[in-house]
Amino acid sequence: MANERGANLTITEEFAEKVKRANFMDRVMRVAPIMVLAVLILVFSCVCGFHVFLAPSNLVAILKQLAIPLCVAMGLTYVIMIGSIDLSINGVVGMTGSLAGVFVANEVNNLNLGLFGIALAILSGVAVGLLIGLVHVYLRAPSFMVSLSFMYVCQGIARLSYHSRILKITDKTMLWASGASFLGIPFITWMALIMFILCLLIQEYTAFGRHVYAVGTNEAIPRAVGVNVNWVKVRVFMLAGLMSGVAGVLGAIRLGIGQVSIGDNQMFPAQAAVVIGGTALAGGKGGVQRTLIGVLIMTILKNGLLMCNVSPYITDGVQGLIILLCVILTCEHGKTVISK
Amino acid sequence: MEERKPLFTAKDITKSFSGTQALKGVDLEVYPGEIVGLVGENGAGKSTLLKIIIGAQPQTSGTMTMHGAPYAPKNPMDGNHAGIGMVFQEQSLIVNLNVAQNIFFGHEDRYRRHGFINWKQMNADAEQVLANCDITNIPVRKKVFDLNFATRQMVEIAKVVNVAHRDDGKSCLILLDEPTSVLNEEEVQTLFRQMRKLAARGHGVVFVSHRLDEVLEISDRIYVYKDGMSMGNMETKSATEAILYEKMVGRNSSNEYYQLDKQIAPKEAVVLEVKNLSKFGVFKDISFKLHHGEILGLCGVVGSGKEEICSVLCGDESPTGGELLLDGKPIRLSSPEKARKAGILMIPKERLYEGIVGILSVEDNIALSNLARLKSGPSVSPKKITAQATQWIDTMNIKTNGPKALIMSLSGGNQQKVVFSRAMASGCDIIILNHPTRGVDVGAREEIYTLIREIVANGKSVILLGDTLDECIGMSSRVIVLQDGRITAEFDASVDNKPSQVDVVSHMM
Amino acid sequence: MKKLAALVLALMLVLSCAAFAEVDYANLKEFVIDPAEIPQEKLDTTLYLAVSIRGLENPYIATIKDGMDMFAEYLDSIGQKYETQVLDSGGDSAKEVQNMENFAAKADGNAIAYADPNENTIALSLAEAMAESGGYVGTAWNKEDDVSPMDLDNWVIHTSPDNTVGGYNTAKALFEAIGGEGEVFCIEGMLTNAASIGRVAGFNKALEEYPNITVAVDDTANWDTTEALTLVETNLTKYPDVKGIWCANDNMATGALQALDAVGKKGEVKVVGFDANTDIVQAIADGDATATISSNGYLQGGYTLAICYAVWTGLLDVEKIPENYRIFATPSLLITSENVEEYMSAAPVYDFSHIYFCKDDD
Amino acid sequence: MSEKTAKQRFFKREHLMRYISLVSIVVLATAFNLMQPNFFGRMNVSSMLRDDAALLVMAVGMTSVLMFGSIDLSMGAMCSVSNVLYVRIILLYADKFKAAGIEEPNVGGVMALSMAACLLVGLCSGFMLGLIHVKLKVPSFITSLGFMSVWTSVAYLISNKAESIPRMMKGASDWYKNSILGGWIPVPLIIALALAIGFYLLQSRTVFGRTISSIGGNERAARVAGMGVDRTKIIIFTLAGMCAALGGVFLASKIKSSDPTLGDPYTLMIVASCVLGGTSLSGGRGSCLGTILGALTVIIIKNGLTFIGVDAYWQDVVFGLFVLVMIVLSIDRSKSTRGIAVK
Repeated sequence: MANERGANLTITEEFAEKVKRANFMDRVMRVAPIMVLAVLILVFSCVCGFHVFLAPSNLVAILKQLAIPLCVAMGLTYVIMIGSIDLSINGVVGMTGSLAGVFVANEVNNLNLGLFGIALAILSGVAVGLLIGLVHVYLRAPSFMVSLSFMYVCQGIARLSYHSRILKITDKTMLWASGASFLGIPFITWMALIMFILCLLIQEYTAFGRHVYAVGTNEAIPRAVGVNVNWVKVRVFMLAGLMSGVAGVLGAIRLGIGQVSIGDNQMFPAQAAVVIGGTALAGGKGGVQRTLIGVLIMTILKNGLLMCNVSPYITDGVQGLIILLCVILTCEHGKTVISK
Repeated sequence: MEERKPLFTAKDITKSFSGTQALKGVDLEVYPGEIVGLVGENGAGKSTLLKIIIGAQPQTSGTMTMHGAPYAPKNPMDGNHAGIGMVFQEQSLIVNLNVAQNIFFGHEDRYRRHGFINWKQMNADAEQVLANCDITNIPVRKKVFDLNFATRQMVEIAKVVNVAHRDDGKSCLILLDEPTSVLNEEEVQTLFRQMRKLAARGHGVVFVSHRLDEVLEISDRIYVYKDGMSMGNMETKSATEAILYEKMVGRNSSNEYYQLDKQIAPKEAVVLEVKNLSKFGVFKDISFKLHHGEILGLCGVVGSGKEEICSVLCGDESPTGGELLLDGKPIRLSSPEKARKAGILMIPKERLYEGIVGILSVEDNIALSNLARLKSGPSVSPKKITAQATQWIDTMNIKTNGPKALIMSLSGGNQQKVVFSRAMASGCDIIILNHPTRGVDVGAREEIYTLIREIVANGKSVILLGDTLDECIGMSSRVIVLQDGRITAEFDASVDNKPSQVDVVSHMM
Repeated sequence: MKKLAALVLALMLVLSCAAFAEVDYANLKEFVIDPAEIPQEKLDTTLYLAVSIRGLENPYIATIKDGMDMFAEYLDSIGQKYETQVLDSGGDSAKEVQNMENFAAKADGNAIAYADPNENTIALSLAEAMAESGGYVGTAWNKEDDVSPMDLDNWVIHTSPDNTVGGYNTAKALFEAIGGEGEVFCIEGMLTNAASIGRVAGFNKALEEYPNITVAVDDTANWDTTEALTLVETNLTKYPDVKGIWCANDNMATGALQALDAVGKKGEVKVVGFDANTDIVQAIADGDATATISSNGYLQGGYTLAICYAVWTGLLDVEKIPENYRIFATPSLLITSENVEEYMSAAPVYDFSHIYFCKDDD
Repeated sequence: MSEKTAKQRFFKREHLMRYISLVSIVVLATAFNLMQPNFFGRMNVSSMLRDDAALLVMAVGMTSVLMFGSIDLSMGAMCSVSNVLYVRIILLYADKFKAAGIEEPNVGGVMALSMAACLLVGLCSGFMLGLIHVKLKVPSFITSLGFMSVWTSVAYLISNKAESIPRMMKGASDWYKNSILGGWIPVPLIIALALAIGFYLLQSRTVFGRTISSIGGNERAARVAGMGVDRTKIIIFTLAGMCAALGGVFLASKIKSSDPTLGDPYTLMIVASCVLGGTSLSGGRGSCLGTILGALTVIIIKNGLTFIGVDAYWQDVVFGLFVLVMIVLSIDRSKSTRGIAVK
């Protein structure tokens, strides 16, 4: 086929043609997630009925279910954009959620640090991110292995932190936050949206955000202009820790208790959301705005399947297939590519 | 002509990489408002020189000046501060950022207000930067991804002009390393207009290209390099392609060097026939025959498609069209393993990257391609592996502490001999030699030539991609010349009928 | 005659004396540990006590550990040497079995344990692990139907509160609270977990008595708070008129309450749970929840160990204990707004010498 | 030559890991025994070795995968699938036998059949994983991460509950308790050891095995030298899948039942065993004999902590940190300096 078409082209023209095709595919991939989202909404609306699926109350429910995955996925987006990966999410979210419970007013201890406690819990997430980043960058251990180990460590810390006394939160602010809403949108969703805007600002309006793209594209380029590539990477992991920390606190607000299970099953949906949004695992491509679409797709998928009474086990499998499919579609397939 | 002060000078620059000398004392002078062309074969040292000038690599010896002051960059940033910018061979734009962001990449702090970047200001400045270079019609908010290659090249130039821009208004030096390789005719012209504008503003431009016609068209002065040495420079108006070819290639080496006395005439029998082989966007309609006992040389500049043809022949990549006939029978080589079993093996170019397995011993490296024949019963026999290695170490005169020594403890030449031993032991009849003497010192080089002669004497056939043109012509019995993915010429290179390098080069560029 | 009377009297005395020393295995309910009868060597041997559980983060399960600690105080009072340990499996069956094996190996026969098998299926494995070392174990809640303590001398008892009755009681309390009509959600635990099945069976039994109640949603949240929260949240939008939510345990009730709270329906939609977690008990007192069941982890943990202790010391011969004293139900208590104050104020105090106090007679 | 010294350091590091394992085993076992005298008791030893067998079977498969620089994070989930499937098939036959009124069925036959089915599933899983990884060039960790999610789901779909091997089929689990040498050495360990030695011979004595270490040392060079790189990788992934499946069968026999989440915690333990055994995560070096040591170390740490009564929550922290330190120690930093960035 290539032969017929290229019969009277010179090599330079063929090359240009090749690039053009690649660009076209890339454009298609950029709009694909939005199409998928539209199709999903349409399908679920038809299956469950428009008045049910698109009812304001269900939209609010979707918004609420969106909050935590959005936070987690945004942090992960940055990590994936530099070509690394973070498998510690379940642990970090569980840990910060538990610590949030420990630090604020609760039925078990008398720390009652209030907002300061919340900040402290989030900071613990940042600290873990920092550690992961340092070990990964300076000791040159693969990020997936480092973060996997940290997942265990964090889960352990989470359980240790409340040590068999489940923490029913009595902090006024947090209790208020769990029920509060503004303009019909729940508080935790507002928080997630604020974090989204923050991430978007960091991505679009800071040097750091620009450097993240560059590090993911080709480390040599930023290095040549004097960007501290290692530090960019460490900061990315810290940001991921921060977002996991916020997600943990939001989880504690949502549940009204601090416990490690806040973090359970957070990683895969986030992973799927990021790749389905179009952030390439190879790095350098994507952004939190795309992840927002990805998270919407995953949340609506889950919500819709739940509404149709589909087993949650199938949802998990679907997530895995989505990750596989997206990765296969976006990977470089040349023969000389070495993938480990 | 009035006395001008050079913008930049380099004196007696040398550079050696672990044993081999890439630059053997070259000079370069660039005057303000001048476009200097650098020409030379692959490996002549052009790119190395540019990298030393920008500061990406340190020179082994020699001095440089910029604006008359001594100049010794430790990294590309020092180069930028001194007013030198370079467009690298591989584009260094980040495609997911827009034009303005790319121009100011790494210098964003200037635009920071309250922690966030003032894009408005940056965009305005970017427009200014483009205007300063007389580049118009590039929207600074557009992502580089959406631009064509020529426009990207413009952005790249604007970027380097900006980073090299000095506040004192002194002119800068812009280095362009093969900027035209991905551009079409029209785009090249746009680029040239741009270069002339830069020169008109008093900047110095150094331009490297494989296309002589381009160099002749755009340059004011041309330097010719060969084997890491400067073969002198001339005003473009006094230069012609023929003169340049002459300078680039120098004299053919002596017959003894390439052991022409051992060159044998190939037999009639065709062992491999390539018919209309194509790979979309890389090479096209390649047809040739490889005869029994023949050394077939493939010549061409980087990007001519010769390496990719080798990759296809050894099964590493698949073609998009055409067919291969091995001993008259069509064959599909889907992997290097299949190729090896069919009797085709490649000795790769990058020895460390694709030639040897660094963590293994000499004997294991020799046995990589024929393990299946070193068995006793079902299991691999370590004894046979050692015996085979001992034999080859002896035959090839490999300097090592013994077959069990780590391959990494050997010198480059000896490592290459190990790779040769592997190819010989593999029992393959067609051996593709991809730059077999790269990174090998002179003594070992001679031994390798002997080896190549022995290989064909034993009834095998060789496809050779020479490290230099001289080598390719000297060793081969037939030479095929490639340009832009197509065969442009074929020369008989029997002992008494070697083509001159000028003839060959004129079909390459 | 007088002689005969004396003889009869003497005989009766002997018989009754014998009866005193002998244990009446038919009526173990009355059995009391007499510390004086425990051989001194047993008292001086270090006895290893353990509760094998799936995770202390569950408040109900934490009370089982407290039950062990209470029993340990009793052992202090009679001068028994001991060490306690919590075997936490984190919901991992393989780990629970392995934990039990390690514990049994450590104690080398001088071990008694309460085990709440993570799944029905591993009850036998847990018992066998203990049997290999010669220690004694009592299981609670989960076991397969085709295995029983009668198979193994070291598997002393298997107890379980009656889930069906409990489920029935909470369901009834819920249906009464919503006036006997309307839509309800039924949130089950792990679909095939015996406790969940029993409780749901009770729910369905109660449902038959209330024809005007319709079940809008019947789904599992796997005992998990977050899953229950999402489930209720989603379904609230589909069924805005729901009147009540029946949950198979309190963890899920916590999630349901949280979902209701977020839409301002807490207290309006009635919620019942199971297990008497502290937060749900508090919610009952506050009027936000309707009912829960206390399975009494203190009693389960403490008395299971007490019975095993009696066997280990030799006071009871396990082979002679009749089946109804080896597999039996433990009492549970329905907590509603009526008795919640009393439940919260009264800290449980138990006399562990009456080892079969924990057997529910109904 | 700096490169030479770097390589020598790497070799030392490989041995270092084995020494660490060996020393850990001796020191930890002695310490645990001092704290709780029955540590070397027959029951504890055989119990730990039984535990070790299941881990070792899976770690042996992973060793080869790590040796060419890839990783299979789906092994734990595959283990769950096989675990559930094994018990499911046995239950299926138990019902049939019950219906037919057979009191003492041919347990061996059923066992062989269900084990074969499990191995077949493992084979397919590993093959698919290898195929996607090799042919589509998707990094193995992300491919296997996707598979992990899918297999977890599949395990639930086969049976969303824990099931136990029925009494009439006891033979299908009793073999696991058998032991030799006076009850000290359990039969499953012998099988696992045989497998480990088999893999060791495969790795060191066959063309196939030499290809593995060549790929790990320099995949590009192995490919250009005409070695069957793709085929070898796919076969190894397939074998690893089968090992995971066998691990699932072992675990089913060990606890006499299935559980859809049983394999989850094993993934990290498997990697830890390999790394402790001297297998480098960056590929090229390693051996199944080392993995035997590594697996034993992991088992002694995990069981020993329970044995001496350390809080379960500390166990997670201690184990996670331990693995982290081991991985950091085992990374071959000299290799990654050249061009390829650590992702």
